[in-house]
Amino acid sequence: MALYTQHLPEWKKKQVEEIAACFDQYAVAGLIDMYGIPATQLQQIRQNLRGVAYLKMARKTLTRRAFDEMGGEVAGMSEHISGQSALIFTNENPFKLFKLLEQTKTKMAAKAGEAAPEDIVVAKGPTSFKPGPIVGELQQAGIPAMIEGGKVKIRETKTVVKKGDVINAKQADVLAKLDIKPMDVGLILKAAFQNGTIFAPETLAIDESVYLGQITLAAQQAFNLSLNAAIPTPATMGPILGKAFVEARNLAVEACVYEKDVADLIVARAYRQMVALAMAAAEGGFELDESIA
Amino acid sequence: MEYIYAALLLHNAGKDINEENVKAVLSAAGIDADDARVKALVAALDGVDIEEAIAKAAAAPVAAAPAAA
Amino acid sequence: MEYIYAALLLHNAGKDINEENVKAVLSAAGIDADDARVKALVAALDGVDIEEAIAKAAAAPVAAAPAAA
Amino acid sequence: MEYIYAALLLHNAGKDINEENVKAVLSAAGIDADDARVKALVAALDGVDIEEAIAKAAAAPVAAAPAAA
Amino acid sequence: MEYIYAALLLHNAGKDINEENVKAVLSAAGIDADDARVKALVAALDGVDIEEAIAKAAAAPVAAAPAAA
Amino acid sequence: MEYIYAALLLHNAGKDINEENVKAVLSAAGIDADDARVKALVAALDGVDIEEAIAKAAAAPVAAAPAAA
Amino acid sequence: MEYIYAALLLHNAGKDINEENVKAVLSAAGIDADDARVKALVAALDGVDIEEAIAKAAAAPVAAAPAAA
Repeated sequence: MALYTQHLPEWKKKQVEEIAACFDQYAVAGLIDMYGIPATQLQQIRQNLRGVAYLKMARKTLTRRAFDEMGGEVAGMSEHISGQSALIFTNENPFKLFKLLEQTKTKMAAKAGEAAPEDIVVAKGPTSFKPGPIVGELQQAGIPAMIEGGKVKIRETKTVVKKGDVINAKQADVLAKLDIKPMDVGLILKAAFQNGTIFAPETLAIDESVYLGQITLAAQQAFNLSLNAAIPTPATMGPILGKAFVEARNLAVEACVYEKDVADLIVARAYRQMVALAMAAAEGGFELDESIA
Repeated sequence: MEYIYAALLLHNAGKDINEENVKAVLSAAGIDADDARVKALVAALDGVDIEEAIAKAAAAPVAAAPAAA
Repeated sequence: MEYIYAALLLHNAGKDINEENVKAVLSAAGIDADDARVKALVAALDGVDIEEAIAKAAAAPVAAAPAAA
Repeated sequence: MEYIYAALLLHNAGKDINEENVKAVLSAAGIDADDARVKALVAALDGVDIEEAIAKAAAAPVAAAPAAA
Repeated sequence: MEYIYAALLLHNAGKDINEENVKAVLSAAGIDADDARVKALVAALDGVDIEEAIAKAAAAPVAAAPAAA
Repeated sequence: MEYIYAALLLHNAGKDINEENVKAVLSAAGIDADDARVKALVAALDGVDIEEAIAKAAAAPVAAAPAAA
Repeated sequence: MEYIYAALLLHNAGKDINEENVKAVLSAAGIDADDARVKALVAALDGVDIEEAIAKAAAAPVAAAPAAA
C-alpha cells in the first residue's frame, strides 16, 4: 500500500501506518464509539479483551485518513466514524466481535443533551419518595405524579422521551432520581470490516436463543424422522422398538384382540366406558352403585 | 354396575335398550334384576347418545388436566 | 367390545367367566357369538385379577382436555 | 404379542389378514400357531381400520400438559 | 415399521434376530425385504435390550402437546 | 443421528437423497460412512413424505390436541 | 434450517463447528453457503451448550411445531 504522507508530521504518519498494519494483521477490524465510558471501566474492558481483541485509540482525523489512504472497500468505513471513535481488531469473526462488545455494555444515567437510545418509559405505580418538591419536578419533566397514602405515586405510565429525542436537564435529573438508566455505555460497534465487506451492527446482532430453539427443533425433527421412517440409530433404536410395541398394543386394545398381553388394558377400557356411560345415566336420574358414585 | 354393562352390550348389538332386553341380558348372567332400577336405567338412557358418552372415556386413563391460567 | 362387556357383567354378578356363560349373555343380547373370540376372551382373562385391572383404570374417564387459557 | 405383529406385517404388505397368511408368518418365525388364537385375531381385526387403531393411545397415563397463559 | 415388527416377532418367539430369520418372516408376509435395511436393523439391535426398550415404552407417560399462549 | 441429519440437509437443499449424495455429505463432515447404513437410509426414505415424517410427534401417540390460546 | 442441520451433523461427528467445516458440509449438499450466515451460525453456537438444546427436544416428545398463539 503506497501511503502519501506529504505535510504530515512523523508521528501522525506512524499512526496511519499502524492502523493500516492492523488491518493487515487481523482478520476483522471494528469501528467503535466509546462515548461516556469512565476510565476505570475502560481499563476493565481492555483487560477482559486481552488476547481476544486489540483496542486502538486513534484520532478521528487520522482514522479517516488511514481509511482513505487504504482505499478500496475500507474507505467506506469513514462514514461510520462517530462520537468518541476508536478501533478494535480481532481474529474472531465479526459476529463474535459484536457478541464480545455487547458484553462490555452497561446502563448509565442520562445527561442533559444526550439523545434517548430508545423510548424512555416511566411506569405507573408507587415510588419511594415522600411528598415534597419531587412532585413538582416530576410534573415538570412531563411525568404525571400525585400523592397517595403518604407516598408519591406515578399516576400513569408515560413515555417521557421518545427514541432519538434529546433529554433535557429536568428530565435527566428526574430520571436519575427514579434510578432509570437508559444510556448504553460501553464499546458500541459502529461497523465491522472483514475481507472487503463492511458489516452494519444490526446484521451482526444475533439472538442466540433463536439458534438454540432451532437446534431443539432440528433435533426433534431428526428424532421424528428416525422413528416415523423406522431408521435405526444408536440413540433411537430403543424408542423405535417402543413405538412398534405401542402400535401393536394400541391395535390389540382398540380391536379387542383378546390376548393375555393386553387383557388388563381391555378390561380397563371397558370399565372406563362403563363409568362414562354411568355418568350420563346418572344425569338422567339413574342411581349409581357405591363403587362408582 | 351390571346394568350399565347390559346397556353397553345391547347398544353394541344394535338392540333397543328397553326393559325387556335389559332384563333378558341380566337374567342370562344370573342376575335378579331390580325392576325399578331397570326402569330408571331405560329412562335415564332414553335419548342419550351412547357413542358420544363413551367417547368421553378416552382409551387411555388421564390425569385430570391442570389448567394454569 | 361386546365380549368384554359380557365378561365384566359376569364378573359383577360373581359368575364364572367361561365359554358357556359368555355365550349365554351374548345370546340374550341377540349377538351371534364368534366361537373363537369367546374362547380367546376366556383364555385371556384366565388368571387375570379383574379388580386390579379396574383399579389401574384412572378414576376419571376424561378425554385429555388441555385447558386453553 | 406375536399374533399382533404378524397382523401388522401383513397389513404393511397390503396382504389380507386371514388365517392362512397369519399362520404362514408365525410359522416363518418358528411359532406353532394356536388355531383358536389365529381365528380370534382374524375375527377381531375384520373391518378394523388398522391405521386408525394404531394411532389411538391405549394405555399409559396421559398427563395433559397445563396450558401456559 | 415392518422390519421392526419382524424383529419383535422373532424376539417374542425366542428366535435369533439375524438376517436370515428376518428375511424369512418378511418373505412369509409377502414383503420384498431390502437387504441393506435388514443388515442395518440387525446391526442396530446388537447389544440392545429389547425387553428394556419395550418396558420403557409401556410405562412412558404421554405428554400432550403444551399450548404456547 | 448423522445419517438422519445428512438426509435432512439434502432434503432442505432440494437434492436427491441417494447414496452418492449422502456419502458426500458425511465425508465432508469427516465421517467414514457405513455403506450398509447409507443404503438402508436411502431405502427407508424412498417414497416417504419427509415433511410429514419430521412433523409427526413420534415418541408416543398423543390423544390430546394442543389448544392454541 | 440447513445451517442448523450442518451444525448438528458436525456436532454428532464430534467435529468443530467452525466456518470451514460448515461450508464444507453445505457445499457437499450442493448448497451455496452465505458467508455471513455461516459466520453468524458459528458465532452464535460458540461456547453454547448444544447437548442442552438437544436434550430439550427429548424432554418433550411432541409434534415438531408447537402451536403458537
